[in-house]
Amino acid sequence: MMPIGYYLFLSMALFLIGAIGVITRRNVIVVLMSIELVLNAANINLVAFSRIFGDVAGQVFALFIIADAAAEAAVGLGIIIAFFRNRETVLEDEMDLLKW
Amino acid sequence: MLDKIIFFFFAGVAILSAAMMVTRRNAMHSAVFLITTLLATAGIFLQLRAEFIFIAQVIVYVAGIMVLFIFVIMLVSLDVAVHEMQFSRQKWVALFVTLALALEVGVMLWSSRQVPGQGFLLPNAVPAGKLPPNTEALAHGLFDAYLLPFEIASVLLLVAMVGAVVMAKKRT
Amino acid sequence: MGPQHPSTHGVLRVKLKLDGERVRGTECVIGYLHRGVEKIAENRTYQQFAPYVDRMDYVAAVSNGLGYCEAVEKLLNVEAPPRAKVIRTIMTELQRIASHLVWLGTHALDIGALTPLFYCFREREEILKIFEKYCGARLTTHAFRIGGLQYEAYDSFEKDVERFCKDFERHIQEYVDLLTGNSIWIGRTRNVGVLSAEDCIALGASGPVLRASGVKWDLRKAQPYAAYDQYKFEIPVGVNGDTYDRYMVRMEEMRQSRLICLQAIENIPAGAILGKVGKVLKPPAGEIYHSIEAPKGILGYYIVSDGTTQPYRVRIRPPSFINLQALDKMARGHLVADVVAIIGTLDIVLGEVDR
Amino acid sequence: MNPTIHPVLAFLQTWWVELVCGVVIVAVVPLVAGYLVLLERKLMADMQARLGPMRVGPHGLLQPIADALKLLIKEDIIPDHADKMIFWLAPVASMTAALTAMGGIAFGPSFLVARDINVGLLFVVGVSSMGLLGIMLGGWASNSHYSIMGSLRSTAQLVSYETAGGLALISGLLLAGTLKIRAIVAAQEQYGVWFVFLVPVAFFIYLVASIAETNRAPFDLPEAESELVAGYMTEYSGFRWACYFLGEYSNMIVVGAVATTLFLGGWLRPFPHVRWMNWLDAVPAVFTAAVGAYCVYRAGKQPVRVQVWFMWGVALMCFAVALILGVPLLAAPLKFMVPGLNGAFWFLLKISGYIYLFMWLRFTLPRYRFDQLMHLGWYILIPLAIVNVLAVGMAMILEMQYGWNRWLAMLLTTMITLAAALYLLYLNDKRAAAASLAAPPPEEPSTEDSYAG
Repeated sequence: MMPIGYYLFLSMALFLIGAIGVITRRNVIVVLMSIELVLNAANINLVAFSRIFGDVAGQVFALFIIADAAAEAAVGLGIIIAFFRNRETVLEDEMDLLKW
Repeated sequence: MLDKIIFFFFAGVAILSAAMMVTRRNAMHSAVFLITTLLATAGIFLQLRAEFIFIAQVIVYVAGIMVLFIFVIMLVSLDVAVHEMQFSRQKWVALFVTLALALEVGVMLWSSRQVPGQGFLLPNAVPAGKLPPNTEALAHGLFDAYLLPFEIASVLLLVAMVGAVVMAKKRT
Repeated sequence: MGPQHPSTHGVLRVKLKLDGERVRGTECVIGYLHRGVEKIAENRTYQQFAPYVDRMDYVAAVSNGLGYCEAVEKLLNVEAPPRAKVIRTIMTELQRIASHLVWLGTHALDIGALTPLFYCFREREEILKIFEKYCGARLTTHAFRIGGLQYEAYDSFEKDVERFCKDFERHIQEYVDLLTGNSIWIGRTRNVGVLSAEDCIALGASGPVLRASGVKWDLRKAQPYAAYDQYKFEIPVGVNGDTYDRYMVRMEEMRQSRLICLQAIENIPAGAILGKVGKVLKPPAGEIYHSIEAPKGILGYYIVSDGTTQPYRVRIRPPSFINLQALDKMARGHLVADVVAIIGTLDIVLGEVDR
Repeated sequence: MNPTIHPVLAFLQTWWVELVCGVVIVAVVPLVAGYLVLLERKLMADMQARLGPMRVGPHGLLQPIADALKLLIKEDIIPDHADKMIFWLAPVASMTAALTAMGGIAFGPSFLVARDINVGLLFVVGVSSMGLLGIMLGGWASNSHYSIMGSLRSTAQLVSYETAGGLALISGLLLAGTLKIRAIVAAQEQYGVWFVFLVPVAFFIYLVASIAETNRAPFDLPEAESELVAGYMTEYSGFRWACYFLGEYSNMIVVGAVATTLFLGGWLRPFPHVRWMNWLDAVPAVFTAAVGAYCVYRAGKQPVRVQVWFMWGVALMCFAVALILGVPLLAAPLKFMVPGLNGAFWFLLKISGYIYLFMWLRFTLPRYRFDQLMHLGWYILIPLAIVNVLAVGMAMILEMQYGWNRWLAMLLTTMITLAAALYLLYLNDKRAAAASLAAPPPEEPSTEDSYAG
């Protein structure tokens, strides 16, 4: 076990990289992947605190986050496939159906 | 010492490949680097003695979610898309958000140094030998204290599954 | 599916129109093995051409030879002596078994069963050994001669054939055990490549493909040639005309062929093996069509003679070529994997399709 | 002590067993996999009335080494439009996953590769399922139709059957109540019966699923020779191809080990509790000695001198093993080694039996069609596995809360699951019949008459 600050720093770095990905990328699939990265960063925090307090609750919620990430990926990719079938694109700024 | 080596190795791999993931043009490369990040994170979990989370990460994330991602990338062939512009013009927003967050965490870490004895940079964990067996402890947590969230999560998964099927189905 | 795909039995190229994995139409590109057999015939004497027919359906060379010899005999108006006829019958039936064995092995291999291939080739080896002892060649035998036989049967011919037939009953049971009741086999073959009787007749399909659709048409019964009128045998027919029925029909045909062989070796009449034909064959001008039931279907020879030693025109009706036409009809609506099974069940030999 | 050296030494001191085991896995498993291939070819040859490899070494025994050499020096082809990085990565990933999974397996009570981690069995299953990534990436990177179709099929197949296999494992794990490998075997010892007899349906489902997971016939669609040439491996050659192959055969060992651990009693000998069956402890030693004796007997009949020597060599090896297995049995001070050695023997025997079953099925059965495969997975195996998990849970409640006899409860479970299986099969048949009626071949005129002439 390292001091908790190291984990927080790692988690922050991953979170920021994920956030940058979400904001700057045009490809929706990569955006989704960046979101996974963000969730993962949160997981590191949860597990690290769970370890430091010797309480399993953090891990339980890390599990929930993993389940949530799975659900999100399934639905998100479902949307992408449906969208790709209609519009032949996966770039998010071309997803402008509502602008019509 | 060993702990340190393991941590810095995995943390380095995670951050490096996360950066690679965000910057690659090819979505498949991004996916591969994300897998690397996730595996490195799994290593961190193992270092934190959270074996079950580690294996859940490997099974659900790496062998489940990422397979799904790669599958979709293969389906929506991106030969054309690679040559298009991959980054939208929100650089400044991104930079601002990043700086703001980094500042926040930095202030927090710095300010914690002031508290003697229990700052963020001092190890104060329960010794590894005294932890209860991870899987059993987690099971008690899941099925005793957090049974309702657990059930809700399972309903969420079911809904997501149905939703995904409905959306990806061909309209006939 | 390019000409070098591992399961097209040679060099057939099939263009598939696909909707996902479902076949919407097929188109065969043939001719990779074209050698101009019919044209060659016009520059050879009747006897010289006889070995060429062996190279068409090279897994059933004896049957090809029989058809050609009988056609020329019909043109010459001579008849082979009874001994020759009986031996011809035995050889042809053995060849039928060998051909079906090759079919069964490769068909099963296409569907993914590895082992039957080796069992089939083990038995085929026995047949080829008999051929080798008889005429020295195994594959392209050139076993017969216009007017009768090239060679007298060797001493232990009957014994060899009998031993083979005795063993073969047991072996055929092995194939049945491996495949017939196997639910994967049934799943892969039943209702795959269904061809109705009307379609068969419209497409001119013949042989086991036709019989599996329920049409009881076999030239050995319908217009007996060689010595088939002397023997008792059944013509197996199918009901649904699917791949499974074709499989069952061919299996039964092997059993019947075995019975014919057993009956034939009971008494092979003594006597000459060669009818009265000259050294130089000069059939009278005219034309003739003769067809036999080759293992793969009706094999017909249409020969036009202008009175010289060389035929004016030879046209061959190869069963594989005609049966291959049914592919499109059979493959529509099935999956790509089924196309492999359907090509297998048609039992085509590209040497014969392309000639 | 020098402070910079000290942590390294400390590290080695605590972890040397694991390090040695890791090296042994990396070094030995390829050899084992190679000989597994030879064994498969020999068995296939035997079942198909032929001889198999005979040329390299006596009875082809050096064939794997020759093959490996040939693969290593073969030209390494990377297709023109392939994605180089991923093309390079994929086979390595596939192999690494399989070899890492080996680390979680215990080959006997005292031959545990990694420490008995808390999530033992899950680790093996989870890590070996990562091999799928290698298959997908490889198929995608080769940029070829056959490859990409093969890898798509493979993914769909592996995902479906991993679900079924995982659920089947849960039925067994419910009985064991733990994920630790040693504890699972201990649970079977305590129950006094292998789990395969308590949850036979789960074992059967796992058997089928594990065949599908390792891409073996009759589920070898991803590499169906007659349809897709070689599936995702079409564009691979030389060393990379060998990596895939190695991964595949290591996976066979892994699934065999998982099934053995959970369902076949791990390293327990048959009837571990029946006192008068204790003579079974002598079986390993006697068995190997008997094999050695047979080799000696046959050695005299070999026609070629090399073969005679070879037989003598095998015989001596068998005798040596018999000695190792037998001496502790007789010598009291070495008695403590007996469970470990015999355990390893039984464990390897069971894995071999499992793999032999795989091979046997491969030689016997034709291949499924892809839609049939998916139907089998989703319409039959997965529902059946779910029913089985529920039923086993019910049986355990009946046993623990209401004091039912365990065997009665388990019999009830099996009955329920079998009834469900029959119903599912009936539904499946009905669906298949309906599908064949409802699909008339659509007519579409052919554009060209290719039969002209």
